[in-house]
Parts: sequence; C-alpha cells; structure tokens
Amino acid sequence: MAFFVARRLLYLLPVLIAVSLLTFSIASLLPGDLAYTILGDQATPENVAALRRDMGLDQPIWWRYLNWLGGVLQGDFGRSFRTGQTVLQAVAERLPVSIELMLLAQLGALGIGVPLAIICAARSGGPFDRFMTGTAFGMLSVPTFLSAILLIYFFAVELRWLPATGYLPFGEDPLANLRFFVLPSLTLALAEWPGIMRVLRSDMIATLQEDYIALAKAKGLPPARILFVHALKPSSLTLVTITGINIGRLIGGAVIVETIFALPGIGRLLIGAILTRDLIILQGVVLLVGAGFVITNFVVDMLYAVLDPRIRHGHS
Amino acid sequence: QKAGGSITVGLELDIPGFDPLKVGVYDTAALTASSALFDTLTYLDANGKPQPKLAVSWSSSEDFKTWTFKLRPGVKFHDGTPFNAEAYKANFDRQKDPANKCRCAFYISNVNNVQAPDELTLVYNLNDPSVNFPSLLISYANQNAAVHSPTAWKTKGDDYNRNPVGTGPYILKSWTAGDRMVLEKNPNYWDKDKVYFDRITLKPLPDAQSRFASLQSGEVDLIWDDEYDPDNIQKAQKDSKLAVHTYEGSGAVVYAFNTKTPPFDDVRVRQAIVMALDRKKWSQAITNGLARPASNPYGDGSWIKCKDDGALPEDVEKAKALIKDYGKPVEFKTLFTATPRGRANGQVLQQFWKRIGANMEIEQVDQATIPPRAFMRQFQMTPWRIVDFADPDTQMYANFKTGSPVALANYSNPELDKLLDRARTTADTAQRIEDYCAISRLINKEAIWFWAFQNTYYAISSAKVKGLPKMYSGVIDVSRAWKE
Amino acid sequence: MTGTTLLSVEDVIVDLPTPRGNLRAVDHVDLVVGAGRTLGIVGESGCGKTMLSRAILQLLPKKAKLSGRVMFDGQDLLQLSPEKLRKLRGRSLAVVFQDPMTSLNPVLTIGTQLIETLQEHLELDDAAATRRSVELLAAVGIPAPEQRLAQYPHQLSGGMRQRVAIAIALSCEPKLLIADEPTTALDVTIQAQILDLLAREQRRRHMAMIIITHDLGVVAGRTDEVAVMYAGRVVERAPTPALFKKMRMPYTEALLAALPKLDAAPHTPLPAISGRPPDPTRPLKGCSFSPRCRYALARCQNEKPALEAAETSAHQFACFHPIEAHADANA
Amino acid sequence: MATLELEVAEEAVTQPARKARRLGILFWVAIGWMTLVFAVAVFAPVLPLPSPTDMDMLERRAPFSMEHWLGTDGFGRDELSRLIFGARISLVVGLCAPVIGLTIGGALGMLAGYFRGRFESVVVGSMDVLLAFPPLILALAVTAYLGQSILNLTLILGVLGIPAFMRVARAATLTLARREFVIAAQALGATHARILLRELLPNVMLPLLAFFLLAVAVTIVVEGALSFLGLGVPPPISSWGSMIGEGRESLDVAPRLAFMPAAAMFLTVLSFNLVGDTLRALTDPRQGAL
Amino acid sequence: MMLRSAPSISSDALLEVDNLVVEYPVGSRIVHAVSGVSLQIARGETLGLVGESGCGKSTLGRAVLQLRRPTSGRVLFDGHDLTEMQGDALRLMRRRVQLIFQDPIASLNPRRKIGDIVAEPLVIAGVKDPEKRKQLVHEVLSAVGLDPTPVVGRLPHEFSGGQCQRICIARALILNPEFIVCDEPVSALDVSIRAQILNLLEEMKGRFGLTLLFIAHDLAVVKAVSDRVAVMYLGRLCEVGPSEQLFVKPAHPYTALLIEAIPMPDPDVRPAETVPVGEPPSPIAPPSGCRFRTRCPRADQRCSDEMPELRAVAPSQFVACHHPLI
Ligand SMILES: Nc1ncnc2c1ncn2[C@@H]1O[C@H](COP(=O)(O)OP(=O)(O)OP(=O)(O)O)[C@@H](O)[C@H]1O
Ligand SMILES: Nc1ncnc2c1ncn2[C@@H]1O[C@H](COP(=O)(O)OP(=O)(O)OP(=O)(O)O)[C@@H](O)[C@H]1O
Ligand SMILES: [Mg+2]
Ligand SMILES: [Mg+2]
Repeated sequence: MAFFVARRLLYLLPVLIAVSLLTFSIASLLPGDLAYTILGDQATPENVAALRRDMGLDQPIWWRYLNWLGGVLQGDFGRSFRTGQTVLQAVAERLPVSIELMLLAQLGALGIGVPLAIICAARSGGPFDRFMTGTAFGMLSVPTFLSAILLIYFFAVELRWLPATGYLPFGEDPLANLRFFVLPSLTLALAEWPGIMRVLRSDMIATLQEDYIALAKAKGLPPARILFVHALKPSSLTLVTITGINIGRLIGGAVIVETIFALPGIGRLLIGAILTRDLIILQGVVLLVGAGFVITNFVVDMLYAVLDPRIRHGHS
Repeated sequence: QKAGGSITVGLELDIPGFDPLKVGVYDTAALTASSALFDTLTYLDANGKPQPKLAVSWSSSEDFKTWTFKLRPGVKFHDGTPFNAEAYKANFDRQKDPANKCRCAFYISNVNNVQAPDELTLVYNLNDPSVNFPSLLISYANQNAAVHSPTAWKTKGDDYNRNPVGTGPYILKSWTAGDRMVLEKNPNYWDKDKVYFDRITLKPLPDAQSRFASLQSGEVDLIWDDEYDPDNIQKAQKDSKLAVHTYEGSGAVVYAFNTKTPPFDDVRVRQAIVMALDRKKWSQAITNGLARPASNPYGDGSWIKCKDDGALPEDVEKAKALIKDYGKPVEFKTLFTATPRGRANGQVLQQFWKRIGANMEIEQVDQATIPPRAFMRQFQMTPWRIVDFADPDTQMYANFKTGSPVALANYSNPELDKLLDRARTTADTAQRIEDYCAISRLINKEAIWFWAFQNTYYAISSAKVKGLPKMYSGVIDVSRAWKE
Repeated sequence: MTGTTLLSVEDVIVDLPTPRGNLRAVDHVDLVVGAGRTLGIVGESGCGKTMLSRAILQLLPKKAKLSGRVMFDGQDLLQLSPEKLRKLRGRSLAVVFQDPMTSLNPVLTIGTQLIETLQEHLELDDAAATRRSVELLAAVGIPAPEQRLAQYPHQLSGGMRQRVAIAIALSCEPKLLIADEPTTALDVTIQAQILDLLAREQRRRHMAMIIITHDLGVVAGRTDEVAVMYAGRVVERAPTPALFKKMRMPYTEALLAALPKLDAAPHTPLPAISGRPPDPTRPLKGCSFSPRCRYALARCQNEKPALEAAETSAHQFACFHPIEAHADANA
Repeated sequence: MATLELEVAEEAVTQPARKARRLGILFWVAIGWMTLVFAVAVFAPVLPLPSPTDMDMLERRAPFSMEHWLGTDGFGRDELSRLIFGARISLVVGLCAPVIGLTIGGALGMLAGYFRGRFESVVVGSMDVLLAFPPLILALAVTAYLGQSILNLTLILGVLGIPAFMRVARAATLTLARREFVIAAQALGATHARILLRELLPNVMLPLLAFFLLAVAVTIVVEGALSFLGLGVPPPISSWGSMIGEGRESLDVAPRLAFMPAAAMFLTVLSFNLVGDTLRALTDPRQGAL
Repeated sequence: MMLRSAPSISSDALLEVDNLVVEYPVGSRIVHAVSGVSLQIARGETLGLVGESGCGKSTLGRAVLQLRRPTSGRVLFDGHDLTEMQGDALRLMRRRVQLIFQDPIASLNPRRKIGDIVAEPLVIAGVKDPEKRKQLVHEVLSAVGLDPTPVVGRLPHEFSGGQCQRICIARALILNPEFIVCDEPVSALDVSIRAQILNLLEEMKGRFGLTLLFIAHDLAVVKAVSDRVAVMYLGRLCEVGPSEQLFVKPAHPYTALLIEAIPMPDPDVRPAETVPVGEPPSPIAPPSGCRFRTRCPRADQRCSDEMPELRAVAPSQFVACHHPLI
C-alpha cells in the first residue's frame, strides 16, 4: 500500500510539469499582448517596448518559463498585474466556493442518480426503467445555461423560496450559505445525474447477473441488503471513475453556473484571467487546478482499493 | 428621507481594484463603488452645474488655463490622515509621472501640473484653455478624480489596490473577490447628514437574466443594466414595483474603418457601408428600439449641438451604386466581441451590408483582443466606444489627430488636424461648437468612422429606492440615496 | 422411496423467452426427494439441470415462466409470498453453486457473508454469529478459521472458497441442500475432497441433498437415486445401484460409454455420441434423443415417449426401445 | 468413424434470427426521426425554405404562421429554417468531433493496452495532462489563437474527447489482449499490426462505437455551452446549442425559441442512443447466441 | 545434470525441452511457474501432461512455442533452438508448430468469419491466391468433420463448443504442422462431445503424422490418447512414463493421488476418504526440497532438505521422489 501511494505520488510530478508547460506555452501564445492591455490608450510603440522590457516579456519563452517555475518551486506563484492579489490569495478566496459547489453538486447528482440507477437496474426493461432512460436523455439535452435560469425563475422569482444569485461564506452563516448553493448545485446535479445513472445502471445490471447475487438471494437475504450491500459496491468502480473526473473538472470551476449564479468560484477567476490576459493568475491557477485534478485521480485510485479488496491486495 | 437601512446593488462586472496605477481606468462597476468611497473636488447637480464637494470654491484665470480651488477644511481620509492640497497633488503627480506608465495619464494630458501653494489651495495649470473645467474630469469619482490617501497607498503597496482609502461617505468594510463588496457609512463624513444608508453592498452579477431575476426576487435593490437587455427593461417599466433609471449620455458606440487597408482605402466603399445602415431597424433588432441612433460623435447629452452634422443619408440604392462604382468585390472582416451583444450587432450589420453587395465576415474575439488589435491596426473594421465626456476635446483629439495611437482609422487630413487644434485652444464656446460640427461633417463625409448608437445608461431599482442622482457618464451613485 | 417426502417437483415447466423464440429449458419434470436422501441429476451441458434447480429455489431469471408444483416440506413454493419464500431460502433450502470463484461476493469478507446469513435467519447476536461461523468453517475443514473470517474470497484458493460456500449453505441446518455442479470448476484432487465433505456433512446433519453434475462418476458412489436429464426432460430415473446395473435408456448408456476408461489401452477409440443436443428453441416432435440414438426408429421421431416405470416403480425411463440386455458399464 | 459425422445441416447452425421483428417500434421511430433529421440537414440548401440568415427586423419573434411555420427568432429569421440549418452544424460537429476522439483516442488506447509498458505510461500520462487542463482554457486559447470556425470548434471538442476514448479502448484492449484468440494469432506468427487490426480492432470497435454514440450526444450539448460562452459556431450560422443560448434571452417573451432546439436535440440524442443500444445488443455475439 | 538423466525413449526426438525455467514477475514478486523441466517427445508420439490447475502446464506449453519467452533453458525443435530464434525465423518455424486451446470459443475471434479464421494461417504464411486458400480451407474443414459451405460464412458464436473446437483444430492443421501443443483441448467440453474431439485428434494424428503434447488435468482423458504421460506438480515434473505402466504402477505419491481421485462411474466403488486435506502451495513461495512434501503422506526431513531428481524406477518410467511407491 505504501509502495502504491509512493508510486502514485511520484507520478504526480511529470504530469504537473507537463500541465505547467502546456499552460505556459498556451498563455504565451495567446494573441493580445499584455503590454497593450495594460497601456491601453497609452500604447505607443515606445511605451509598449519599454513595458515589455520591464515585465521581462522580451525574454525568450523558455527563460520566462524557468523563471516562473523557479518561483513556483519556492512557493511564489506570482501576483496579478491587475488586482495585485497573489495567486495563492486569489485561489484561497475562490477555492472554497468551487469545492463546496462541487461537493454539493456531486452529492445531488449521486443522490438523484444512484437510487434511480438501482431501481432501474432492479427493474431493467420495465416501464420505469424506460421512462427514466428517456428522462435522462431529456435532462442531457437541457444545457445548464437554460436549466439554471429556469430554476431561478421558478424557485427564486415565482416561489421566492431561494435566492437567485449570490454567496455567503459558510463560516459567516451556514444556513444562508447552503441556501445560496441549492440552485447552482442543483443545476449541475441535473446535468450530471443522467451520466451517473446510465453508468451505474448498466454496471448494476451486469452485477445482478453474477452468481454471488443469486447466492445472496438463495441465502434468503432481504432485497434491500442484496441491492445495497452485495450489488452496489462491486458495481461502483466506473461510477467512482466518472465521479472522480467530474470532481476534477469542477475543481477547475463551473464557469457557466458560477456566472449565472454569481458565485465567486475558480471558473470565473480563470475566465476573467484569460479575458484580461492576466497570465500570472492563469498559469498559477491552472497549475493548482491541475494538481487538484491529479490528486483527485489519486484519491480515486485509492478508492478503488477501498471498494475492491482484490485491488488492495494486488490482484488484478 | 430617513436614515438607516442598507442597499444591495447588482453590477455587471467584477471590480478589479481602485489603484489607478494598476487598473488604469475605472469601469462602470468600479465607478459605483468609487463614488461611495471617494470624494471629488466637484460634482454635477441635476442641471449639470458643478457644485462644491471637496472644493468649496474655485476661480479661473482670464485665459481659462489656470484654475484655483479652495479646499474644504477638516476633511480626513478613512485612515485618519488629513486631506489637503498636498495629498491631492500627490494623487495627481502619481498618475502623471511618466515612470508609472499609467493608462490614466491619458485623460490628464491637458493638465500640465498641479500646485499646492498652501494647505487648502490647489492650482491646476492647463496646457490649453478649458472653460468648463470644474464640470469636467474632476466632477465624478473616476480614476483621475477620486482622491486616495497617499499614506495608504504608500504603506500598503501592492495590496492597496484592493484596500482603497478615500474621504468618501462610505468605508470599505469587506470585499470578497468575485463576490460582494460591503461599504459602511463613514461616521466622520463631513456631510454625513445627507448620507442615509448604513451599508451598501455591491455584487457582481454577470448574467443579465439572473441579475434581473435577483432584482425581481428582492435580493438586490438596484441593478445596472443596458439596452441589450431590452425585454427586462421594458418589463420593469411596466412594473409598478420597479423603477427604471436612465440617462441619455453624450458619446456613442462607433465603428472605425482602417483606411489604409482595402477595400476601405476607397472613400466610396466607406460611404456605401455607412449609407447601407438603417439604424432604426438596427436598434429595433437588437434593443427593441431602445438604442438611440447616432449621427455624430457628441450625442444629445452633449452641449455640442449641430444644425448640420453632415450625416450621410441612409440610402441603399446610393450605396449599391457606390459599390458598383468601386468595381471590385467588397469583402472584409469586422471584429466583434464574443458576447451576445457582439454577435447581435455583427449579424445585423452583416444583413445591412449584404443588401448592398458587401460581404462582411464576423470575426469574434474576446474583449482583451480588441484593444491590442486596434492599437496595432490589425483590423479592417473595429467597434469602439466614445465614452461620456463633458468636453469632447480629449477624445476627439486622440481619436482623430494624425499620429495619435488611438486614431484607429489611420487617416490623416491636415484640415481635420487644424480644426482639432483650434477647437482645443479656443476659449469661445460658440466657436468651439462650430469647429466640432465642422469636424463631424468632415468625418461623416470622409466616412472614416461611423456612429451607431448614442450612449444610454440604465439602472433598474425597486420602486422604494429614491434619491438616485442623474447617471452622468453612466455612474450609478447610491451614496446619497435612501429607501422609502 | 423410503422415508418421508421432503421435496416433490410435479410437472414443472420452465419457459424462457429468447429473441429466437420460446426456449423450454425444463419440460414436464417430476422428481421426489425424501428427507435425508441424496438425489443425483446428471446430464449434458444445457439440458436444464441448473434451470431445474433454480426453479426449485424460485431463483429463475425474471423473464422466465414457471408452471407446475414444487412442494417443499408441505408447502407449494410457487404459491408462497416472496417474504415467506425468503425466510425459507437459506434457512431450510440451501444451495452451492458450480463456480466458487464467482459465487462469493468479491468485495465482502468471508465473515460478513457467513454472519449475515446466520443473523438473517437465526437472529443471533454478533458474538454468537461469529462463534458459530468459526465452528462452521472448522467443520468444513478450513484451517485457522478465525483468521479466515476477515479475509476476502480472492485470498483463498478455489477449494477453500467452495468450502466456505458449503459452510454458508450449511449454516442454518437446512433440510435440503442443492449442489449445482459443486466441483466442476475444481481440480480432481480437490473435487474428491469436496464431494467427501458434502457426503459427510449430509450424513451428520441428516439433510436431503441434490447433487447436480454432468459426470456419472460423481454420482455413482454418492447418491441414493439418479435422474438423467436430456433436453429439459428427465429421461431415466432410478435408485443409483439399479441404474448402473441395468440402465434402460440408450442415452444413459451412451453417456457412460463416452467416459474414457482407465483400464482401456491408450488410443482406444471412444464410443462417442454423434451429433449434439437439439436446439431447445426448436423442440423435436418425437424423442429428443432420437437423432443421435442408434436404436431410433420411425416412431421415435414422431412420438414423445413418456416416463414409464421399468422393473420397479422406482426405476423409470422414457424410451420406446429401451436396452433390454444387462448393460455392463465397464464392458 | 461414424461418430464423426457431424451434420451441419442448415438448422443445426443457429439461424441469424429475424432481426427486424425484435427491434421494436421505438427503434423504428428513432430511425425515422434520425432519417428525417439527416435528410433535412443534407437537403437543407435545396429545400424550399426561407434563408436562415435573412432578417426581418420588424417581424421579430413572430408566432407560428403560414409564412414562418415555426415563427421567427429574435432577429426575425425563420425559426424552422434555422433549426434545419442548425441541425447541419450540430450533426457535423456532433459527429466529427467524436470521430477525432474515436480515431486518435481509440488508436492510442489500443496501442497502450496492447504494448503496455513505458508506452502505456506515456499515453496515460499525457491523457491525464489533457484532463487536468481546464477544457475551457483550451477552448478559449484555441479560438483566440486560431480563430473561430466550425473546423476549430470540431477540433477542440474532438481533442477534449480523446482521453475518454483512450480509456475505453485501452480497457477493452487490456481484457481482449489476454484472450486466447489473440494468443492464437501470435502463435500463428501474426505481426503486431495484423493482430491489432484484424483481431483486436473488430472487437474494440464495439464498446468504442457505443461510447461514440454517447459522445455524440454530449458533444452536441457541449457545443451549446461553448456557444453560450461565445466560443461556439461563428454567427450568423446557427446550431441547436447557439439557438438555445439565443432563445434564453427571450425566455419571458418567447420561450419556444429556447425549447424548440432543445426538443430537437433531445429527440436526436435519444434516437442516437436508442438505435445505438439496439444495435449493440444485436451485434453482441453473446446475446445473439441465446 | 538434468539433461543426462532426462527421460528419453527414442533418439529421434522431435522436441527436446531442456531445463526450462519460466517465471512471471507479479508486482515485486516472482511466480515460479515452471522450474527446470526437461522433456523429450519423439516424432509421432503423444506425450500427455497432467497436473493440477496452476501447476504450470499451460506455461510450459506456451514456452515451448515461444509465446512466453522462457527465463532460461532451451527448446530444441527438430534440432533448432527456438529460444534463440527471433522475428521471421521464428515466424517461419511457427508453421511447423501449432497450438490448440482449452476454451474453443474464447480462442476464436468472435467477430471474424470462420472462413477467415481458418484461412488466417495461410494469409500469414503468405499464400496469396484466394482460390488456393479457399480450397485448402474447404479441405481441412471437411477433414475435421464440418461441412465447409455453410460453415465458412458464419461467426463463432453460431457454433457449439464441440464445433468450435473442430474449427480450432482445422486452423491448427491447415499449414500441415508437425507438432501440436493441445492445451486442455477438451476440458471445457461435455462428456459426449469430448469423446468426439478426442477421437478426432487421434484420427488427425494418424492422418497427418502429428506429434502431440497433450495437456489436461484429467488423468483418464490423458490416458486415452497418450503414449507417455508426464505428471507435473507446482512447476516441476514428478513422474514420466508410458501411460499404461504409470496408471498401473504409479511411482510418485502425487500420481497415485491423482489416480485415486478419479471418480469411478460404479456405484459399488465407494470412494475412499484417504485424500489428504490441503491445498497446493503458492508458486510464489514454493516449498523447499520436494514441492509436494506439504501434502505428501510420506514426506520426511529429507524431502524438505533435498530436491529429488528425476530418476528411472522402471524401464522408461522416471520419478522425482525420495520415497517412490515402487
Ligand atoms: N438466462 C437465460 N436466458 C435464456 N436462456 C437460458 C438462460 N439460462 C439458461 N438458458 C438456457 O436454458 C437451457 C438450460 O440451461 P441450464 O443452465 O439449466 O443447463 P445446465 O444443464 O445447467 O447446463 P450446464 O451443465 O452448462 O450448467 C439452455 O439451453 C440454456 O441455453
Ligand atoms: N501472465 C501471468 N502473469 C503472472 N502469473 C501467471 C501468468 N500466467 C500464469 N501465471 C501463474 O503461473 C502459474 C502457472 O500457470 P499455468 O497457466 O501455466 O498453469 P496451468 O497448469 O496451465 O493451470 P490450469 O490448469 O489452470 O490451466 C500459476 O500460478 C499462474 O497463476
Ligand atoms: Mg448448470
Ligand atoms: Mg492452463
């Protein structure tokens, strides 16, 4: 196990270096020179040249990359030219929002998807199963930017049950915080449960045909125990993979949902950074988000081992 | 008019900060905050007349090139340091200093220097005469006019940007990036009797639909809006619980031709392009008719009114003839922002020009790409905006004078240069109006830029919100408003 | 048939709808198992042995249609409510499947799988259930049973897993144990051990048992009675000694003859049964063995022989042309 | 050798069952819808439709009428015609992008699963890099750098799909590569290329195609999201996604503008998967053998 | 040396396996699948190989064909050392050596037509003419008792296990090999079908002059087809001898155990409960000395200290045991 962990951790490094290289080169290749953005109306060629020199933009790209990487290795991710915030400050402010959104959305999606998948699998081919399949594809066809606004109209404007937009830190007022998160996480959950349901359903159906399920029935176990204890766990490996990818993706922010619900998450930070060519923020955040993704993947691998003792004990 | 309570304002954009050296120019969202955080020397009353704020009185020299202001005594910054002429001068010098390369310096290019002869006296020395100076760049809390505490920016360094310190009626209490900024009433404000709310909360709500929904559901009391959200504005106008605030500004949304690249190196093509426009329909298509067509750079809100601005007629047949006359196929690209409004404008313009046989390709780019492309002249046609200015000089000069970095059309005409120079140095208003109208006629005839719509500013609030001043330059200033 | 009847299967039919049409997996089967007795069911792959056992356990695939009567201990299993049935399964009616690799849940420990059965039916507390699990594991010959409880199936060898499965089946002292090819997936040496274990436990607990296999050798020494199945039907049924002494059904004979003999010289051609069983979705009009039967006549192709008694009422076969002569299996 | 005569008479070998009958009505409805959508998409230019880009700026958001069967959109363009032309884009992008993922991801996954070792680590690692990189940034960067076009959009969506296809192909190859028919081919002296193409590809193709159908659905939807962010198809071209985005702005006044393209998308996505599921069940040897 | 004591009944050995070792790395550990096995198979002979699951039979078979490269040792086929061969040379040699698997259905590609599957060896061997290929495919399919015309166009799943095994045999025969490794070719088949296939293999052997290495775990089956039988336990050979002799007088306790465990289809033979309890040890950490000692009733200290070498106990019967039964 320790060996397993160590090897995975070692694997983190090259991936992160590749991510940072990719970010850096993409960021540097973006049209729209930072100098012009900063100078605006002042952008005479001389001013631009001078500013570029000041910011080191005239250096070769590999040199800039190494410089930046050197800083990163010392824990200095740099500062935004626009807001003066350091990357770490910016991420520290935004990350809790994205993580909470991600967690609640996953909870919602799993909360909807898993029970439905189990019911559909237990009654596969039946009318309920078919109906849910149709509903799932129906939900897939409603993009988040549409479902978000529909939810707002319904729950916030018509019923006035929940706030339409906004955010309060959890520490300040846990209840209000959760109220703010209901609609955004529901929006994401609505988009994600169909995938979860489809995947788990088909794995469940396969598992339910296994001999050990027949044996569990033959032992006279109650149906609930068979479904939840005997069938769910061995069927959930793909589910865990998918959830892992979703989580990794959502750490990088859910731009659309954050924009519509005005949540100050990583997604808006990233998009703001790219739209204002705030490359220091962009590079730093992408690197941190990438690390988050790799770590999630790592956790997912660990989870495999928890779920399946065969993996834990090195049998494939 | 009762004191107390609080207001929540939904703005469109996230505010990057307040340090002019960092952010360069305040956008509309920042202006709402800065007008609560900072004071300026003067402000404009409902009639557009300058009234004393930090300056209690002012006078000018004969040639209108030197303006002397008497400052209000006893004013303190939020950090307790005193406000005086020296502090004001420090603000100005910091922006003007070429070493700081501040974008903001552009707007004070006409000011040669600022002197602080004594504690409460401030002297502006201008390069060219300015008759209306007290109502110009010092009348609202933009990047140049907001007065910051020099101690604060010196001690806070990089962090000052997000921890601004002014003399204004409200103090920054807390600010979460991307989320809310909470301002609390300044208990030591010199004019605190006219300040009612205990607290102002500003939130960036980037999506127009959910912003309006937040107003409807009562989470915010007031929202910024623009005419590209016409359905909601019109809905609010009919709703007795809501109030629509609007200000018809000067300035306009404009488009610049790059006259150095074909096909726009030929004036016939440019004229045809302009004549093909039907601004009424255009406005109908994208704003339900809310947008006000523009035929010159000044707009109804400006004091420059021309009997003849030389606008080209909207005439499709004539345009077709001009294109035919040109003889070659007219094909070009226009930059648009990759936003719903960019796409909307692009598609409508494409339609107009298709009718006269000109083929326009929409090139969608993100907002950050447009300025560099414009400054590097890497475009055939680009959208631009003339912001509200009480005096057109700064912008007109920058936009059309040969050699200016912002003279996007790449157009050079000695007559135009002469007119621009004269208009800026003359003190006589009638003469200046005449000159600016001549400039408009010249530009319209040469069709180096064309005007789309005049700037109109919108805010929608709950009907209970009262006391909102006129939104000069689009500033939503809630610092002296109250709720019924 | 001596002793009281524990299980009687009466005219059971299992139909499986398939894309290619209805598949009759079990076709009018009658069987009786007395308390404490052992029945062997033998037949080729696909002849319906498993479907029959699942029909007894009421564990057929959802789409399967079952008719007939399955009387167990005085009640008709087909008429029982699911809840009652559940109480019966594992408690009085236990099963061991063919493949020990797949019949234990890979993600649950041996202990969990044993204890849950005990607690479900016997309402033991944790300590008692654990104690009893250890006893059970020891009884089926698993060394160091306490440690095994915390282990997962993959940590045990195939033979041990099958022992665990047997321990689970025995845990509530069932009245009937159905062993569906319990050793087919195992090695010869382990197979012998497992069969011995089953026989021993059966004697000790005095339970009835059904052993399903395709190997006549397995049933020979270990059953009281044998039923031979072919294409969904029981084609011959007799007390074990009688069957091997005097088999009447040509299929049974052919099955026995096809086994390689230890005492035959190498390279002796084996008397194989030509052809293969009929497609179960296209049942034949006559005897289903007739296309492969060397005694078949015209009547066999047109008429289905019924299961009839031979010398004794305990020996039944379904054939128009039974083998009259004494068929010496080792000839 | 009488026992050796194994008659392989016609019925002894399983007949491929009459497929048509067991497909069910839903399958045919789905096929019908897909055919319709494809047909109108292909023949859109020759159909007697109003131009999808011509605006009648004074006839905006007109209701259903003889002239405009499905009314007009926010710019007074014929909604039906935009839906049909939008189908072209949504289908082209929705099909082509997964094809990119399928070919590149499928090939990489097969090679990784077959050769294992260092090559596999490199492939898996680079896919992790691609996954770890926020997709939106990639999309923004590519459009900012290469410009906005259907081709670039397809490329972006295609590249973003590669890791998933790689995973599917690799997982399938890993299990298949240990199957005996692969070893049998090795024993016959088949080259790696031959084994990959002849033995593995036909088998890996099935899960890949099943995934492909899902990817088509997802791509059509994601294209809509990119359109919403201004990274989708360049105007005035319509796609279903961009139409939903535009329709969203007049949800209050004319909700149908958002819901009609969403419904088209739903029906198409559902049809694709219905047909996909049925075909997979049909071509699955195990099911067929029953 | 192993080689010198290696059993041999004929100098005309077609295949000679010499001290073959095959190991699988599993994580950080090593599975000793085959540990120093030496064998000879004469031209035209059938050598049966029995042993429990996991004892290394398949590994040995595959190592002979170089499908799994041995860790050490030599495999001489007709005088050529296969372990030294690479690339094309090996590929050419593979025409002469073929393999038939346990699971006939799994060893046919489910997505290719039978005609293509059977013709595949020809394609690989470079037979370009499709007519020629077709003709050969038809011939060989008829030889294994299948009617070629309806068969070639179908997919494997349309056939029963027995038919699939015939197809596999046809595929193995089409290049006229000299030597075939049959890796449990009948274990997955029904009793009735099994006899058909065993008979077919015997017939093909006569017709094509084949030499067979016949792997199975069922002694009775092995005996039916083999001239000689080799018994394997946990990667090592225990005993080699002519089949009849071995069954009548097994020398190794393990062989005896295997014979005893065969279920007899005779109700009068009550199975004796003498089988020792115990499972085969793990090939990752095999016992020292004699590998069978952990389950052997006769084991003593010597068995754990000293590894028994294969030695003759009777004419052409060899056993690796310190305490043989004869
Ligand atoms: N789930 C199912 N759906 C459809 N047909 C099935 C199903 N399971 C089994 N069958 C068919 O039912 C028939 C009887 O199968 P059953 O499993 O009872 O045979 P068996 O005698 O147990 O064979 P084996 O020795 O292979 O276990 C076979 O033709 C089989 O193909
Ligand atoms: N690819 C592999 N990687 C690791 N270990 C393996 C591999 N293949 C086989 N083994 C191990 O090597 C040993 C010998 O396996 P082999 O397949 O040769 O046995 P076998 O005698 O053929 O068994 P069976 O009768 O089950 O086919 C076993 O312990 C097996 O687990
Ligand atoms: Mg069975
Ligand atoms: Mg093997």
